[in-house]
Amino acid sequence: MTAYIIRRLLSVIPITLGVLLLVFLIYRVIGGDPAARLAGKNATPAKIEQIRKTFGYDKPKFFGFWVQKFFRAQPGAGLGVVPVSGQTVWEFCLNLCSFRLAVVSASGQTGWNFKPAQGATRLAVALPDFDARQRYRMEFRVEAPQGCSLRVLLAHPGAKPENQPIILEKSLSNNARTFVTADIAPTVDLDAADGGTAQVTVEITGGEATVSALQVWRAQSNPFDSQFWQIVSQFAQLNFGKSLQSNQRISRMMADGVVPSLCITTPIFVIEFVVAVALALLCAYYRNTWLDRTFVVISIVGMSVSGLVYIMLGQYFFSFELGWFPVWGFEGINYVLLPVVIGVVASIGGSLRFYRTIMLDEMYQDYVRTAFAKGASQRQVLFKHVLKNALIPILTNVVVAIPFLYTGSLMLESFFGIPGLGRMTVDAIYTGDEPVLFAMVFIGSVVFVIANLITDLCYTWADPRIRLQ
Amino acid sequence: MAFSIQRGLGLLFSALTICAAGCGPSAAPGGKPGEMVYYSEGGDIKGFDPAKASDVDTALAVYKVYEGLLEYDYLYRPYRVVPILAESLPEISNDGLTYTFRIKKGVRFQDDPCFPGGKGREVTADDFIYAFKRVMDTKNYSNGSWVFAEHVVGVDEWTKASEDPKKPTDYSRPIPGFEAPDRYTLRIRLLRPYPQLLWVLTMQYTFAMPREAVEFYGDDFLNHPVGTGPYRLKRWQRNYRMEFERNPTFHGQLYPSEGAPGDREKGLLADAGKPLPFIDRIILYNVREYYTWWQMFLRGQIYSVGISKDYFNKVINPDLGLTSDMAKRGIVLRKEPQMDVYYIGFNWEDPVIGGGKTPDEVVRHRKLRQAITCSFNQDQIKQTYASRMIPSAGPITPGTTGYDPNKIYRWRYNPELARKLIAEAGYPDGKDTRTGKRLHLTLDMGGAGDAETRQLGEMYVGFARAIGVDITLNFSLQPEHWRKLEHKESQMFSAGWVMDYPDAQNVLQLWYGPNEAPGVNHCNYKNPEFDKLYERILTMQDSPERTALYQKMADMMVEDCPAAFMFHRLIYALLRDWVEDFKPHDFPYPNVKFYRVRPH
Amino acid sequence: MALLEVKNLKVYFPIMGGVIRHKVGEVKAVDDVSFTIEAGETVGLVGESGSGKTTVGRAVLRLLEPTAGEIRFDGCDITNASHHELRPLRKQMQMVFQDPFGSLNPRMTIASIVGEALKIHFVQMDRNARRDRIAELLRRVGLKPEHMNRYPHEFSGGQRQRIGIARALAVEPKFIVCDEPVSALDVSVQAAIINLMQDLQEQYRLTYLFIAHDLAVVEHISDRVLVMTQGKIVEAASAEDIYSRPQHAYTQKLIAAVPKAF
Amino acid sequence: MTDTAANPAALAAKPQTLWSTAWRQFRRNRLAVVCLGIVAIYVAVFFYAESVYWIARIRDVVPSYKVTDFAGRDAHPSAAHWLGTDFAGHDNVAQLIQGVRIAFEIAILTSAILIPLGFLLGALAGYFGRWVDTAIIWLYSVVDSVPSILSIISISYVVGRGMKGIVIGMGLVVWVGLCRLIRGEYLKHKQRAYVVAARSLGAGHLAVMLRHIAPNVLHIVIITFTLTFPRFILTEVILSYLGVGITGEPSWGVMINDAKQRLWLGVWWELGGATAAMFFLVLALNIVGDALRDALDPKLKTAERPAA
Repeated sequence: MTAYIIRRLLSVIPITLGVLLLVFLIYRVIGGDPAARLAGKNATPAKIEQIRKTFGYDKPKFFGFWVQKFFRAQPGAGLGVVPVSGQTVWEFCLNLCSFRLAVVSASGQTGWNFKPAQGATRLAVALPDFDARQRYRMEFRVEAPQGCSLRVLLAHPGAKPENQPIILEKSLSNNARTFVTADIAPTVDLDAADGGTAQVTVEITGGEATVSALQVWRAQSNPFDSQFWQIVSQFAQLNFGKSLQSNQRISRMMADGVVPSLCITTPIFVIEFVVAVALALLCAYYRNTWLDRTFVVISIVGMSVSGLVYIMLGQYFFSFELGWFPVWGFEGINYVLLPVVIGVVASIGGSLRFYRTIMLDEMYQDYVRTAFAKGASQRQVLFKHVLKNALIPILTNVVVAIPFLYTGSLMLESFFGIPGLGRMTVDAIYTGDEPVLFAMVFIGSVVFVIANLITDLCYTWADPRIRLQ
Repeated sequence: MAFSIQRGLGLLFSALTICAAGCGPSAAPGGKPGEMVYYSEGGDIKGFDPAKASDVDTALAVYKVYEGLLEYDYLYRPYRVVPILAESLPEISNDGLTYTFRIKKGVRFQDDPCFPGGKGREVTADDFIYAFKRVMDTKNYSNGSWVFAEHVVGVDEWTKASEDPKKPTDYSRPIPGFEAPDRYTLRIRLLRPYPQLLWVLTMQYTFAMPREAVEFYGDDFLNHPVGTGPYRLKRWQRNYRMEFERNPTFHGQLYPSEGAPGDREKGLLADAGKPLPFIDRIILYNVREYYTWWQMFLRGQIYSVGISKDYFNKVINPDLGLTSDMAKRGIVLRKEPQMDVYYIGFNWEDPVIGGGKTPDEVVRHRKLRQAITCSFNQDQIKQTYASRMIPSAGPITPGTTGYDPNKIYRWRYNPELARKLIAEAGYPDGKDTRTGKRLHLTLDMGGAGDAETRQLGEMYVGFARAIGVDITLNFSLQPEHWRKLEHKESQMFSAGWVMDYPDAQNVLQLWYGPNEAPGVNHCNYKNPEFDKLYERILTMQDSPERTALYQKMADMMVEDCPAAFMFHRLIYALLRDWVEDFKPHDFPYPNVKFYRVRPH
Repeated sequence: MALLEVKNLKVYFPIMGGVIRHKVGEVKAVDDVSFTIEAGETVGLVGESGSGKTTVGRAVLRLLEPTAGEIRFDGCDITNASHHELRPLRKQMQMVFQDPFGSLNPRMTIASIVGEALKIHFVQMDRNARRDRIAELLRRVGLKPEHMNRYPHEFSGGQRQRIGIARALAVEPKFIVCDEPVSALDVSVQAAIINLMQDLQEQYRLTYLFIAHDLAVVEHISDRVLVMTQGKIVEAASAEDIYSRPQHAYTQKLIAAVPKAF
Repeated sequence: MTDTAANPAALAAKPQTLWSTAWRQFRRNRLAVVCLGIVAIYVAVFFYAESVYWIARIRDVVPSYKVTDFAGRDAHPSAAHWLGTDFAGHDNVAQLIQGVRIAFEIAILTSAILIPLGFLLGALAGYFGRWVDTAIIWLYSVVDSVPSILSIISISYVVGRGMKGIVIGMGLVVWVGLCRLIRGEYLKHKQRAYVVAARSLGAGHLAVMLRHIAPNVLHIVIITFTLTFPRFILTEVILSYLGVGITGEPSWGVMINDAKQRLWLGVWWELGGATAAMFFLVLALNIVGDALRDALDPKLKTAERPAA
């Protein structure tokens, strides 16, 4: 028993990590990083790079020895610079599988395309804050006609101009796209102070060439120094970062939103539970009569209307037309009444049908038949046996609904102006506030996991029939 | 119509939000007797940090608490600036490169625990310089650094120095262009003439800020505004309600006694010379649903509302006045042209509709753009959107010099011409002569989830289809829409620009070559001739010559057609009639202090 | 040479427990069992439920992984044979199941149930040949070939068991494990099925390992009987010997339990 | 003492499958039969709408439901337009009919993702057990832990708006329920003697999993499809409201979202029409789904919780 409980408690960890991984995959790996948005509209690439550094967006996604490095391309005369638009699925997969899981470069592009010029193609890439003690790696794609040769040169502020070490020299054999990787390892006279701007020059002679998807990386010593583990450690300390939209700390926004959300969801939860169980008992008592059937039909009818329609019509008729309730706001009890009523109406159909099924399942169990055979009255059986035994599936349903208390009702809150978590989430969806969504999804899931844990523990406590393997 | 609107500040908002800007005060339910309370709609704000106040809602909140050297004259038209924390307008050197401000003495920041003894300190020139530096500090990633960058002596070097991630930014390092010879004198030295400087100094990025508050509150500064303005923040339930109250240590400002012609007749000068502000308390609700907002307005819980096109016929009679039903409810109609322009941009780098590489392509693509522009029926949009717009004839917005209300757009709706042009472009009836396939274009609308944006987009699709072109609409949330534009991924996109200051230069920069994406030139338009003219007007002071150049540039663009200009908005909004001293304004951020609420 | 040789067979099932669900103990379902079956012989395996006899049956066919021991079939060691290596052997050893309701897939027609084996083991057989073969098999077990397109639930228990036998016969096996093939049937039907099995044994020279929980059934058909309890074989003798001279106390109990009237 | 001739009645009739038994059981529920008729009507409408769409597409013309008529916009109900017209003069009834198409397309495409996914993972987990089971349980616990509407939105936010986003979002989230049911069934069936029989015949794991067990759990797929269909429709409404819904084509969610602002003007028919069109389909599917479940597998009842 104890072992089971401990094991169940421990199982929360992989699931939580899994949720974090899933959310991370959605928002970070596929969605890209929000540095450009943080930097705003007049952002220079340098500014974006700085933000990326501050927030750790330049690190590998999960694991890797290379950190993406910001660079400035300085094309030679007649050379146009075109940022690559987007990345292909293939490139994405490549980046996901390779060791260097940082995908998006300075301003969101995967690299730069350099259109060819007459004669030699010379492309200078400036690496700001060049640290001579670090290793760098440059990668690009070349399309060049046969017989071209390629040289990569490095000029460091500490080195004399005539002393440009050649990092790479090769001849390009065919017209196909060739991937070139140039390792920029520390060389002889690079003992100058760091922080200077180094310049790497790509020189292609012998024809018109296109250099594309250029990226620069810097070595990092700890491969686990990655975005994912950074998030794991941050979240473990309950630090969810800041909202992009309101600049507020997300933990604080959540703390602000919990109470209003609970003010709406708790009454809905309790009323719906009590009413649904009562009606379900009624249905079980009068099973297969017109009353039972009416309730079943009503509950299915209720389930078949969109929640949004309930809210819209409810708000329109009761608040606006009739003026029984305030239209919007969160000032007192009368502001909460209508949302609660609508919430109950919208969700009771499903619950009633579910509880009725459970009750009826119990009604046809052997022990109930035995009880009837022994001459127990309908009522006795219903309350003493059926309700007691049906409690376990009902309990499951109830506990599993607990996260709903937390996430609040998205629609209800945004229509009725309840400043709770649901509304916060809807706002975050509208404004694309990824950190808030990230945190909300994560916390919502953790609450669910904990609720599930509680259900399982309740099971062992409430139902001796359940064998603990 | 919440399609993307760009602003120099880099912001987007819905048209409906704008019409709330600075409207509708009232004595209200819940106010104490004799107290004037203003209830209105306020959006999500980014906190009370002027350096980061890059959207309308945040700006509206920040202007209630903070102030700068100058502000727009409330009544006078055309717009002009008047001093507010400056004693007077600055002395400008003859070469236009040095501006010297005298700062008002005795102005105090509001009382706040960040000051010794909790008493607000007097404002000095250093508070401005500190604020300017904060805006220029990369570590603050303020969206307002454009106001000084490349204009003021030494600013760019300072910004560069702040980039070092290892060291905190050194605020003691001086910026040569910002000098404080004494406590009350501020001198700004420019690299080249900057005719827009005075406009820019009315913006929130340049507001005086106490260094004590920033250091005292640190990360939480955005929740603790400490300014000199007419109001101070009393209570703030984020995401729901904001409450401001009169600042007892406000330095005092008087209602203007001079206005535009006709203001006196409208009773706008009745309060001339009286101390501001009139309203004691301001309560802003953050209502998200327009539908809800409208219901609240009709029930008297909020005092101003924009009119959705769906409601237009019920609210506005055929003579474009208020219906009697509405008038009886004590509602007045506001109708104001906006200083903005909406257009459909064509990506100049697109292989189909862009600028083109060969001379033949240049001509054909231009004709194609012109044909598409010709197919858009502005009058139909105007009608569908219930006259809430003025068809646009070019980039120059109403209210700025160079705008000609009688000008007729060269590519005004003309199906015959459109068909002719598209045939000449190589797509007779929308079908490519080379492949026989129908021309398919994509139009990025932004504004996902907004019904009006979607409906407008569907209208565009219908128009283009009439000349045989298929348009696929893409809707995305604003951040995503931006990302697409910044990466030049759009083929066509719907966009709008709301002016930062009443000077056409502000909108013409959208087509200046070096501003190409990720800059504001999302069309990526490149025309060396245009660029040359733009560089010329940049340093020109307002003059008929400059106005002529503006018009020339506008014509050049209409001919080249990197964008199809659609309309300027005309706001129809409803207001409760107990609001007094209300005058529409294109830069309405600080205007609440001028409003008066009649008890009712 | 014996057709089947089982030496020191052990099948243990682990008991998982503790915090990390490691093995905390094991159930010794079959504990050190050895026996041999000669070709053409019928060996009865008797024991109460839970004694491990079904486990033995399945382990012998390698439907369960034995924990230890050695199983030799027709001379080859199949204890550790892989799925691939077992495949030709499957053709030679088959099983008839206890539950005629559960052992037939309710969603498959009789033809496809019986034909399954043909599909697997006689790949070259074409459709028509397969149909003929199925019809033949059905006839052989006493069913009408025209029933081959029906579903199992349309048949009675006895008929289903015949289908099960037909399925086992389809691959022309040498050896069949009969896992309580009649215990779920009415007494009257039981006899019919047993008679059928005996007929078939003669006809096809089959070898049976006949598992049952009561001696009465085994007595008729078996040459030899193994008595199993708690995972061990406690007595092995010819059918008559078991009946007339039961050695082990457990066997005696089993005999006492056989209804005298039968 | 022979049983060969037994059960002559059953054998005399033509071969009866489980489906025909179920159908007889189903037919007894008269309400369900009526609802099945409603569903059939919707299916017919779906094919009609689909043909309208494709014919226009093949002919390269603007489909009739998209032809704008600004002169006749925002019309009230009349003989020509039973439910009036919308902002661009499209007939609302035609829009509703296309809404049927969109609803079915969403349901079919989503099911095309979720059914193979849920089925395969459930089958693997239930059949192989051990670490495969552990891994798949982990996977679906993780997916299940994330509030479903949030994860659907998150996925469609990343994948892209519109049909693609909705379908992929829902498909990648909703499979958990099916997976859980299928896993349970496989666990149960794995123990059955017919599986052992198949194994003893030498059938491989894959064959046992797909050829033998799968037909026995197929009805769960059908029930799940019928019962999740309404969920797709209702979710589409919410997604449309949140701006991640369908664009460019008329869907019910979009219509409801559009109609809400005009409610105040007494324009109830737009909202009413879309709500009713949706309501009858959802209701019919719910009742048919219930009846199917009763007919095919009454024990499944408690397996599904009401969606919170």
